[in-house]
Amino acid sequence: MLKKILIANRGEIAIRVASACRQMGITAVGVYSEPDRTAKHIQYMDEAYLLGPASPLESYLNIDKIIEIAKNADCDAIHPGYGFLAENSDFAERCEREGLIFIGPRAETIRLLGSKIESRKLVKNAGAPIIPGMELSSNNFEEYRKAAEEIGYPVLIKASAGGGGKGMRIVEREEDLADALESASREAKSAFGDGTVYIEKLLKKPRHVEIQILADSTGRTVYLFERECSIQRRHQKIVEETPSTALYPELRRKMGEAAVKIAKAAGYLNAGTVEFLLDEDKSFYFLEVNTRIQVEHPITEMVTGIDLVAHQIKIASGEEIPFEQKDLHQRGSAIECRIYAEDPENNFFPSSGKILLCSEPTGPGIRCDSGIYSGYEVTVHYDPILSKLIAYGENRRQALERMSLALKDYVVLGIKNNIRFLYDVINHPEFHEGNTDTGFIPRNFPEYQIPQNDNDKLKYALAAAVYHSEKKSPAVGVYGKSEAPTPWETLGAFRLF
Amino acid sequence: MLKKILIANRGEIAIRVASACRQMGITAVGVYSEPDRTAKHIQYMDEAYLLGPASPLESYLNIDKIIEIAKNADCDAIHPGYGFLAENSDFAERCEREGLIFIGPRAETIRLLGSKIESRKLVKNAGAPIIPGMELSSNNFEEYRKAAEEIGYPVLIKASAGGGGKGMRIVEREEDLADALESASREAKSAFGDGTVYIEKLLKKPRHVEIQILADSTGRTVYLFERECSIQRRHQKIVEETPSTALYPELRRKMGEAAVKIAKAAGYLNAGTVEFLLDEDKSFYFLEVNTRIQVEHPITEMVTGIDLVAHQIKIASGEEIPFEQKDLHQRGSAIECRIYAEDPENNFFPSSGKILLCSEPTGPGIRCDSGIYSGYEVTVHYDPILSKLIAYGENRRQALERMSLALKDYVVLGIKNNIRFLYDVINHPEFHEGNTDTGFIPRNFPEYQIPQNDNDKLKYALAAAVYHSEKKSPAVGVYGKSEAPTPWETLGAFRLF
Amino acid sequence: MELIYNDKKLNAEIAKGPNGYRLIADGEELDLDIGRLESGAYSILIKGKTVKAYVGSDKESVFVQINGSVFEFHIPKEDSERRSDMDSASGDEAYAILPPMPSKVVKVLVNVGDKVSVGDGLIILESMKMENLVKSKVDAVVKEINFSDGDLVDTGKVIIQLEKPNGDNKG
Amino acid sequence: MELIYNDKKLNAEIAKGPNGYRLIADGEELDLDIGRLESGAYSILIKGKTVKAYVGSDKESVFVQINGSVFEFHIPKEDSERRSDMDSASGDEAYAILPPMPSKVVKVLVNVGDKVSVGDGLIILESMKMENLVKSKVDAVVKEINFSDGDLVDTGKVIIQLEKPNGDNKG
Repeated sequence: MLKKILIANRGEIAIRVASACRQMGITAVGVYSEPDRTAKHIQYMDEAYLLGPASPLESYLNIDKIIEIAKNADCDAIHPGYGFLAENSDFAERCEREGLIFIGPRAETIRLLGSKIESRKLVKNAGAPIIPGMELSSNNFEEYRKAAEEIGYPVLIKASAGGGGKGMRIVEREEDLADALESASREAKSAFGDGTVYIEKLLKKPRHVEIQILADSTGRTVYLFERECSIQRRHQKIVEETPSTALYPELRRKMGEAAVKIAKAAGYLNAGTVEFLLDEDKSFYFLEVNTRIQVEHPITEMVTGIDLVAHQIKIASGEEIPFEQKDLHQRGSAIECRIYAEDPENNFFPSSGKILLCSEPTGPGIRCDSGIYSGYEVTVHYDPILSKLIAYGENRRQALERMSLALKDYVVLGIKNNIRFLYDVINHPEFHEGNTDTGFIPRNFPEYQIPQNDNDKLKYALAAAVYHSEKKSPAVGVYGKSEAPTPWETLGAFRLF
Repeated sequence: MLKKILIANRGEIAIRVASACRQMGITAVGVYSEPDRTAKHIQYMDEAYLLGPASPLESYLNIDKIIEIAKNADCDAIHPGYGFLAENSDFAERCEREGLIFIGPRAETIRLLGSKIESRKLVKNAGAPIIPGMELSSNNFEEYRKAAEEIGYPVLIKASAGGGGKGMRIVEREEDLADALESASREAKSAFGDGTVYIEKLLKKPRHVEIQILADSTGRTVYLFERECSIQRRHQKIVEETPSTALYPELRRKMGEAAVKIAKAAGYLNAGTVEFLLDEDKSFYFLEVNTRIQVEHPITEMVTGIDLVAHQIKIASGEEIPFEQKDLHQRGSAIECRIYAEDPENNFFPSSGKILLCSEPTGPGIRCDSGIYSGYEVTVHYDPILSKLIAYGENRRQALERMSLALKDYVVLGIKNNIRFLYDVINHPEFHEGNTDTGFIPRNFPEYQIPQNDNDKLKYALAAAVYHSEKKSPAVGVYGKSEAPTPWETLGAFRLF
Repeated sequence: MELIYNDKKLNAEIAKGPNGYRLIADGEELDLDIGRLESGAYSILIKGKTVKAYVGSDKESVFVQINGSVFEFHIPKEDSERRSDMDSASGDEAYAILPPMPSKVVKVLVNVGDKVSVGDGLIILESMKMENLVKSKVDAVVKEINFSDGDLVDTGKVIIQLEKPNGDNKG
Repeated sequence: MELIYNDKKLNAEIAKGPNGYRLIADGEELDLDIGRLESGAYSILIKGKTVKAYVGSDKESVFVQINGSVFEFHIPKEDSERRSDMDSASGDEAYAILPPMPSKVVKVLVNVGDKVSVGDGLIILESMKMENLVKSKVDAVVKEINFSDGDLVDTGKVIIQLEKPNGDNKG
């Protein structure tokens, strides 16, 4: 078993990995940028070392520095989490060269699957279904134009190195194509250091359904069923659930087996996710492989009872997967909501600032993987994810009921966040019916406004605000009519009494 | 479905029940005694009403007042939690008479099973194994003496109305019998209002293994497998786990079926627990039926995926249990540690006072059902349970690893508590081997002392204490040798550097 | 004390009351019982109804969360301070384009003198690795552009100043 | 500042240091970096090692928890206060039987003048519905009994005062 692991990440995922390490008696080594000195993740490490300034290139993407720290601290492995260097094949290769175990697939697998264009070829050869689209990228606008015309509008521009919705654009009409290509390529370049983009067919009401896989060094490869991730804003998932309301046992088995086939064709090692688009007619198309632990892995852990991060570490240690496909079962239902520092009333624009008060929900079936605390300062430098709230239930209905209550009990004051928005999403009738596709949010929440607060609650809030503000010791004297509170007829819609 | 439930309890179990209610859209009505105005449980209610002064008889045991509140608030049911009125057949009967649904078995079932002597008869007639002992209580010392002689020393004195270790005494020699009977009877009288005690055989190294059951109004009765509760101090469980390391599938089935047989013989309704003693030779003997939700119910929820409290409410609403025995499976392993305000260095004497700081563990597989918060005042009036920490794992080893880490991360400062003791219990080699019986704690921790802190940690603690105390803004000036810190050679064993 | 909620000034006091406390505002009253829980958390009881209120505050604001609803109260600044703030923002906020957080200007899409309509793109900003297209909320004319492509802009800085179109009397 | 740990007086200061802060005690020094987290929680770094310290305090004590270990520091009282405390407790604490929390006296098992040995039962107390047998930690003679069966006893009150047996010089 590995003895000491450097966790090359921050926030909730760094804490998640550190917990797995510490539980298994493995020393967890953290890294942090200057503004992250008091970030939550380093509090869960046994050791922690400074990477450098805030900028990701100088800190969490600084390969030389991370390797140097890992070697100086005598680590035997590096866990990259998700994002940052997680799908960087150069980094994986560098680890291999420096005698450090990279907890993830082999560098060549990451490189192969990291190119959407290459991976489409691989999947096609393996006989799994792919979505109609360009087989090559290009520097020539004319080729993009022709490809789009052949595929038929609307088309989707995607970054070859992409993920997380960055570098993606929907193009409805040819006249918008040039601008969209330019903007997508620029965003891709900035996010991944690679501006290559390509075009594929845009399905009408697709669901995003992905299959979790685990593969060990003996080649044993199993699937841990699906996650439905159709609820997206700005092409980024914000609500995920399993089982998917769209799958039935035979389709689940077919998609699982396709995922295993693709993984085997790629010589896959460790945990990974094969993403598919599921069309309304239940055809499914390969989208991409995420060669890392996913943000939404906890819902799979809830319904399978399997600790994916612990198995990542065991597989990286050379252990065989201790179960077979027939041992794996889904039980109950789980849903995840991603809590972001963002403004749902303003196109989900990221937000920053100090969290004045934070109180996180607990209870049966509730798990909160969090990177924040009361007094924590959310900076502008990194992804605005704050935490993930996960609810398990005996069935989908109970998972939703538990999630609803947990979202109501989740307190993050001082910065804009999407907690109330998520509550409204999962309580939308279409969501209740399981009628989820990637157009769900644009269709149902085109101009989202947080619902108006009611007057009773405003009274209580005002009382709490005054009580709290008066130095927590309200001074005002004897019970009786107050002398001269100013009139507040001005209050209009908010007249209190 | 029920619409409004009064929860006649306090602390973590009141919160647990309130969560289930609120998730299901049922209005949760709380009650509280005067010192409980700022207790945690009423914060999880939709409504809350004052019962009366601190004394349980005037508050949480005040049947008239509770019924009055329930009727005034228009409740349709009462959930009693555990302890207090949970096993009081008069209360259940009163509810029935007043048109309120008592969420638990019928009053007559509670009365029958509440008498250890009566329930022994029932079980004997049902053909399930009982432990050798007195069939009758008595007011005559001579009858006790004869019974003890027949059964053979050591014997166990137990309260007929008992539970939670109250009114229990082990007697090794005849000369101690009289004193023990007197003391046990006095304690039973004070705890349950009934001083009746009886004598049964004391098994040598018994395990306490109990079976969770659910029964609906159509008579469908299922078992949700076992909980091993052998780790006890002062005859009260402090660590529980499932599956038991002592059971194998055939024995599990036999015990489960015996539990269902007993439940059916008693006309059982709702959730309940049939407790057995398991001897070293794998014989098992009926101990008693707990006619309520148990403190340790969460570990069953973790391994079966079933929400017991939600099913209690559904059964009370008249719904049928929606699954059969064959649908129920244990998956993984779960363990619970009960966090008490008590002094493990001083015979677990209860402790009270203000919790100066509280920080509770979270993470994959961790659940903490808690009744405390930073600043909460633990009073002397009620049971000293503070919270329950539950850990799930793919297997027993992982459950223990997660529990160990969670206990280390559990911060309760300002009052004596058993967190460190629990850590030492579950990390004891005998516990790791699953070698648990009711003698585990007296045998392995006869004179428990919290392990000495190491000097490195003392340095860090001192730094934190000083930093914190200096108004959180250390004033001391420039970096450089300080002038005159007093010598601390006096430190002896704690010399720091 | 004075608090501002949704641009309306509220004047409220807490006095002792028969059930613990009394909220007094506009000469009207609400009796309630307030208990202090952990830091920033309060238990309010009103005729049996129980409410848990969470409060977080800094110099400018008091945030309160009750059962999933967030209330943001502002603490009134001195009038003079307010006025100078108003000046720097040059009146109506829809006409002054400010970044909601420190951002990088990816591309300015308009020129001084351009007429813009509601929904027209003005500028692409990047924050936290995401591009955001800022659209106009008004029909207007571009008056000033204070930053160029590639510039970093801090919060509170006006990037683009719009003005009402000539002869437009609607505003 | 002065703190008492396990009956030993510690004198420690925190100064600014090259890595943030310096703990100075006994003329010796430890460089560390301290960061403030949520209320009562601190992050300490010492040459790469990371420690999360939780601190809770009241007027008399500062409690610190680090990785499952609890440290209880006492804040020294004024000497005079201490002395009078000592007086009221009549010296060695093993000879003064006090309830660890408010309790009810169920039964006093000894009489004034009785000789008791280590482990002998002195009194049965009841707290939180549980009976607790209090045993002697010393060989002694019962000097005073200040409460009777059924009495309620608050913390800080001596229930039974023992004294060293006559002629016993070990003590």
